[in-house]
Amino acid sequence: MQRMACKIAGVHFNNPVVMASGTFGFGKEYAQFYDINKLGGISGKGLTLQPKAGNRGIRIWETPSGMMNSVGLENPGIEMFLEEEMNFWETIEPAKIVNLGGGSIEDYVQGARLITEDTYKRREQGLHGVDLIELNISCPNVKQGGIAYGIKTEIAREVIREVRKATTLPLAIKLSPNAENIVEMAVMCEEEGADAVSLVNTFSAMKIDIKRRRSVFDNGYAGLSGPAIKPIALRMVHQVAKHAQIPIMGMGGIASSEDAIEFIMAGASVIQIGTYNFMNLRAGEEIIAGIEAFMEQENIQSLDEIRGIV
Amino acid sequence: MQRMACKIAGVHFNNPVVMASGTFGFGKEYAQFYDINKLGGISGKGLTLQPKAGNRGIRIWETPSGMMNSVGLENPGIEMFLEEEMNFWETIEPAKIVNLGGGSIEDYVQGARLITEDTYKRREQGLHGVDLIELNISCPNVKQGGIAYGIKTEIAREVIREVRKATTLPLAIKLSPNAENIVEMAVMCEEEGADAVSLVNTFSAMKIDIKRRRSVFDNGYAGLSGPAIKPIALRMVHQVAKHAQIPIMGMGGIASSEDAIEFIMAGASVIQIGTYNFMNLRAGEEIIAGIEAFMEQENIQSLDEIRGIV
Amino acid sequence: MSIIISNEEIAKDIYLMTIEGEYQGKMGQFYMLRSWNRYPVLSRPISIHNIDNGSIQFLYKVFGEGTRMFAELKSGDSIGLEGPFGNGFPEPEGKVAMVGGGIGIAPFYFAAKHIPEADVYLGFGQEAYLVDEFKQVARQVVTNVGRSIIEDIEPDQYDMVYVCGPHGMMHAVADKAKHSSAKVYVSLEKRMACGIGACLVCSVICHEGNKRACVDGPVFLAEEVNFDAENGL
Amino acid sequence: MSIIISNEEIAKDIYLMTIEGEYQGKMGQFYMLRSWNRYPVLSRPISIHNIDNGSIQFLYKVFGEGTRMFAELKSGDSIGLEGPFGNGFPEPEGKVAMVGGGIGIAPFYFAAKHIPEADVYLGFGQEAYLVDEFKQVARQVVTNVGRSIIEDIEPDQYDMVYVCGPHGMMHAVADKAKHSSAKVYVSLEKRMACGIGACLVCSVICHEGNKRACVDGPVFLAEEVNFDAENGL
Ligand SMILES: Cc1cc2nc3c(=O)[nH]c(=O)nc-3n(C[C@H](O)[C@H](O)[C@H](O)COP(=O)(O)OP(=O)(O)OC[C@H]3O[C@@H](n4cnc5c(N)ncnc54)[C@H](O)[C@@H]3O)c2cc1C
Ligand SMILES: Cc1cc2nc3c(=O)[nH]c(=O)nc-3n(C[C@H](O)[C@H](O)[C@H](O)COP(=O)(O)OP(=O)(O)OC[C@H]3O[C@@H](n4cnc5c(N)ncnc54)[C@H](O)[C@@H]3O)c2cc1C
Ligand SMILES: Cc1cc2nc3c(=O)[nH]c(=O)nc-3n(C[C@H](O)[C@H](O)[C@H](O)COP(=O)(O)O)c2cc1C
Ligand SMILES: Cc1cc2nc3c(=O)[nH]c(=O)nc-3n(C[C@H](O)[C@H](O)[C@H](O)COP(=O)(O)O)c2cc1C
Ligand code: FES
Ligand code: FES
Repeated sequence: MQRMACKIAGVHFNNPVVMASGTFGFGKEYAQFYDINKLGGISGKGLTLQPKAGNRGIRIWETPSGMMNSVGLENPGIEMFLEEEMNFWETIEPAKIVNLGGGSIEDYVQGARLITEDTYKRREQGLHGVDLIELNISCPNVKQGGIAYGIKTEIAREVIREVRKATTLPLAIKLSPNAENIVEMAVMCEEEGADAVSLVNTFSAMKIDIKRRRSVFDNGYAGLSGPAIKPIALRMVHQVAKHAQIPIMGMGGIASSEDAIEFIMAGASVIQIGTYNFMNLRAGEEIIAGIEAFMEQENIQSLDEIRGIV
Repeated sequence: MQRMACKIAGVHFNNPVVMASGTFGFGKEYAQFYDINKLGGISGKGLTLQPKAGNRGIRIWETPSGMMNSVGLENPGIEMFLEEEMNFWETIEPAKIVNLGGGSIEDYVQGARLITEDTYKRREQGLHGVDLIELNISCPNVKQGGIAYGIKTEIAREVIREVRKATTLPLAIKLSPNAENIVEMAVMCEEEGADAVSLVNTFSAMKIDIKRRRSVFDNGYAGLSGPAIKPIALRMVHQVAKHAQIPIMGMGGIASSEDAIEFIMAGASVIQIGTYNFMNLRAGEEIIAGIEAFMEQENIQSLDEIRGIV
Repeated sequence: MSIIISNEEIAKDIYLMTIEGEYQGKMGQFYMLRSWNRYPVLSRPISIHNIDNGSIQFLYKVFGEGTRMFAELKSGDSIGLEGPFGNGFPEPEGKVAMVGGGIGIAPFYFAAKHIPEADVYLGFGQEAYLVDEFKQVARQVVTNVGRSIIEDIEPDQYDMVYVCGPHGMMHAVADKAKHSSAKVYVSLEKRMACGIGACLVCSVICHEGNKRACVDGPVFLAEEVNFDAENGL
Repeated sequence: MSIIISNEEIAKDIYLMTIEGEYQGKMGQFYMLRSWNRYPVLSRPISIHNIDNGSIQFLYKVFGEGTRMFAELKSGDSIGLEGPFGNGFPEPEGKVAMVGGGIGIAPFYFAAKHIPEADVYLGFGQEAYLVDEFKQVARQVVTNVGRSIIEDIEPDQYDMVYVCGPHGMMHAVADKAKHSSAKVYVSLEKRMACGIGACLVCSVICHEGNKRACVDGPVFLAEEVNFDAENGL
């Protein structure tokens, strides 16, 4: 439907429904269940320069209306992605977002370069390449003793500044809700020339096995997602929308078209669906149809009419 | 049971189960359902110097495995409390915690003075008075344009320093999970001579009514509590316990004795039960029995054996 | 936990649930019901529709998640209930009218059994239900489908008018009775958490300050409520 | 959503659920089940116990919140299921033994129907169940209550051994068969979210790197699994 179309940094989305990184692979698996060409966009599984085996031990724990994950960025590495998965991506319509993680600034920069060069090469060949890089700054900063880049604004600034120099592709920064000051963080992204912010990533959280007297996760903490966090994520998106100009990809616990519309009314340009994919394999399709029905019902001609209205 | 006893700043708790401020009144209502003398402690409804009517409009909204409240500190004021509710408190056994809110530093200080003086007067008369003041720094700082005291460490420091001077009663600081840096905040409380920290208060959160295109709360945001937040609250308690020495009253979504034990293993000296009181009117009784059964089963002689073990 | 004897849809989305056991309660009081363990978090306040020896009944409308879960219950399933809570309607002094709008009729079956000489006004949106049952216990039953039941009642003819229904309807009846000698009592609906007066999420703005719907209400003398400030749910 | 034909407790905490419909699947594959809408968040992976014309069966043990909710379902209730997922056991080549420990016997009824000439070993903790049913489809059934079923099987006598049960048992059978010519296939239990290979929460540490239990498994050739690093759930 034309009136659902959105644009961020010149990138066209057929509709505001984007699948969140790490929950949707690169889309192939879900294509068995519905036509993923209906989606506005897909943010692929988080990639790092080198392949990663991810964390050992338990990787998932269910919580009341949520789940914690400790996948630890298991991924095949950027080169393997460009060689193998990009060919599949060239065959599908949704906006293509590469989610980029890293341990050092050099890794991030080098990763961004590889993706950018590859896309320009593809475009010369009449192919499409990647639409947008989504920089995941929740990764641990090796130099700072493992504290994530996404906590302190000035530390995040360093990595964003360098990555911004390394790519001419549209660049979104995926913010962590564990940031000390999410508004300040978003304003900084704007200052550093990022094209959008994605928020929120998972909340740092914990589960203790009281019989074994230890964390269930080998890593200690893990990331909380799902409906449980929606009220907090929505508040953060609203706060950022009120205090910064930068376009927002909003997410965190969205599990219905009503939830999605709330994020848009709070100011998100597009929304992302993560954990809800696990609750409903046809989540994307269902949420798009729900937003469409709401627009019909309320006679909304363009999402611009309601975006940021609250 | 003797082996469940705990001590914070010289205050004796028969067991680690304390009822959280704002969810238990002053205990009278729940006394109809079970013997509240079984409880370790009660943190009364939040008090301010002047009576407050609280917020208008909707005050509660249910969320997946949680709830948001916007009571806005409705309370009869400290004087009324001292005149009326303290008489009831003199008749019960649990440790008595006054939860103190305020809009200006002067209000906090004046409130702390009133409570302290009243308690000393009572003790001269052979009565008990208040055991502990729990300073709620989530209240909006009138001077700083309504931003809560509990967000930035240095702003919180000011109010804590003044209140610390104003009372010789044991003083706990109730920290907000919205704090920029919860560990730094707890360390500051320690530096300023507080006797304990309570964490966490509610998470700033939002709900939009998409038909009416506005927040359901007149105030915009409201406070999220309940099982949904437990994984995050537990992580915060664990972080603080690892980086600070100050005793912790841990809370946030505790809804079973297993949850309570997790908080103790994460380092809490005592735990508080808030929202779970609404899920189960006999919450306190049930959780105490559950902790006792666990200790029996695992042959634990004192909670010190497992406190902070993770 | 108590056992459900029956749970029937008696009109579209309107269910009558009968639960086994000996229960206490006065007209206009309510119970907090939950047929689940942990999800959703809060229990649901539902008025006493009827109490007999060995059972209690609730009449409810499917509205959201919780009432939908109630509607799925079958005979033999179990449900938790706590109560009775709230003040209930005052004992009659003089001639009484009961005015129920929509699912607001729920408390008046029990009330009419208690005050058989009262006149009962039942307003329905689309479809009337339980009218025969009300007729068996009440002296006179006036029903109205589709129009406003407010038009049917003449407050002047009564000493007391008990009202339960949508907030606007209660406000309107109160207004209509303003210059009559009838005392109007409204049963206000507020979202609740504890249900017993401890949490203050259910405050009702009254002229003399806040009152708690769960213990000071749900029934209020209409003239104490500050209807200009208080807009219900 | 599909309709439940029956859901019976056939031994303490062990239920057999029969669901109406035409279903696909191979031995060792599983479905993701959810009988709820929003809570809990995740669906539960359960192996195919049997497929007939017009129905599918699951055999499950009540373990936590989700399986407890399954146990409450009654005939006529509805349940959502997605599948079949996973690779399943390989087709037989030579003589096959199936070794089930506890609820790990679940997939072998369907497997034994498919390979009637296989020998079936069933190990139970306290109480045997479904043994007669297994005997009707399998050539030979060895049961064992209370002791370890591992003692009963001689891997040398088989070309393929399919194992499903507690992680330690699967590891032990793999060890016992190490110096035999039998190929051991284990069905690993891992917590799952998507169930279709997209989220990587179910990774199994194999000698050649990680594999996904939900699509590359749940059945793995025992020798590919790095049992020193991989400790199950
Ligand atoms: C004193 C009292 C007596 C009542 N008696 C009856 C009765 O006899 N029959 C009947 O059908 N309904 C009655 N109601 C209304 C009934 O409580 C709500 O319809 C019900 O709580 C809605 O729950 P839900 O899960 O279906 O809706 P949801 O919208 O999913 O509920 C979300 C939350 O909002 C609360 N909520 C939503 N609507 C209302 C409401 N109208 N009043 C109070 N809380 C609400 C719920 O309790 C829950 O906490 C009464 C309400 C009160 C306060
Ligand atoms: C491929 C596969 C096939 C299975 N087949 C069967 C079967 O036929 N019969 C049967 O009784 N059980 C089977 N299981 C185990 C079954 O999935 C778990 O017992 C069930 O998920 C427990 O859910 P719960 O809600 O009762 O427990 P909870 O502990 O409340 O569950 C919490 C979370 O942990 C997960 N979880 C807990 N235990 C397990 C486990 N052992 N395996 C995987 N996830 C777990 C749950 O799925 C859920 O996401 C199978 C598991 C897998 C992976
Ligand atoms: C299993 C899993 C893996 C994830 N992996 C990534 C990742 O690689 N990169 C990233 O930026 N976010 C990752 N996330 C975070 C999600 O993209 C999303 O920000 C978060 O889950 C909140 O949204 P939700 O509540 O809708 O799931 C992951 C989340 C889950 C549940
Ligand atoms: C209705 C309600 C009122 C509250 N009022 C106060 C208060 O007055 N002072 C305070 O410090 N905390 C207040 N709180 C916060 C709780 O004491 C507790 O910190 C929070 O709810 C988290 O715990 P829980 O998840 O167990 O509820 C209130 C919480 C609720 C739900
Ligand atoms: S619902 Fe808690 S005071 Fe009324
Ligand atoms: S459960 Fe998602 S990849 Fe296996």
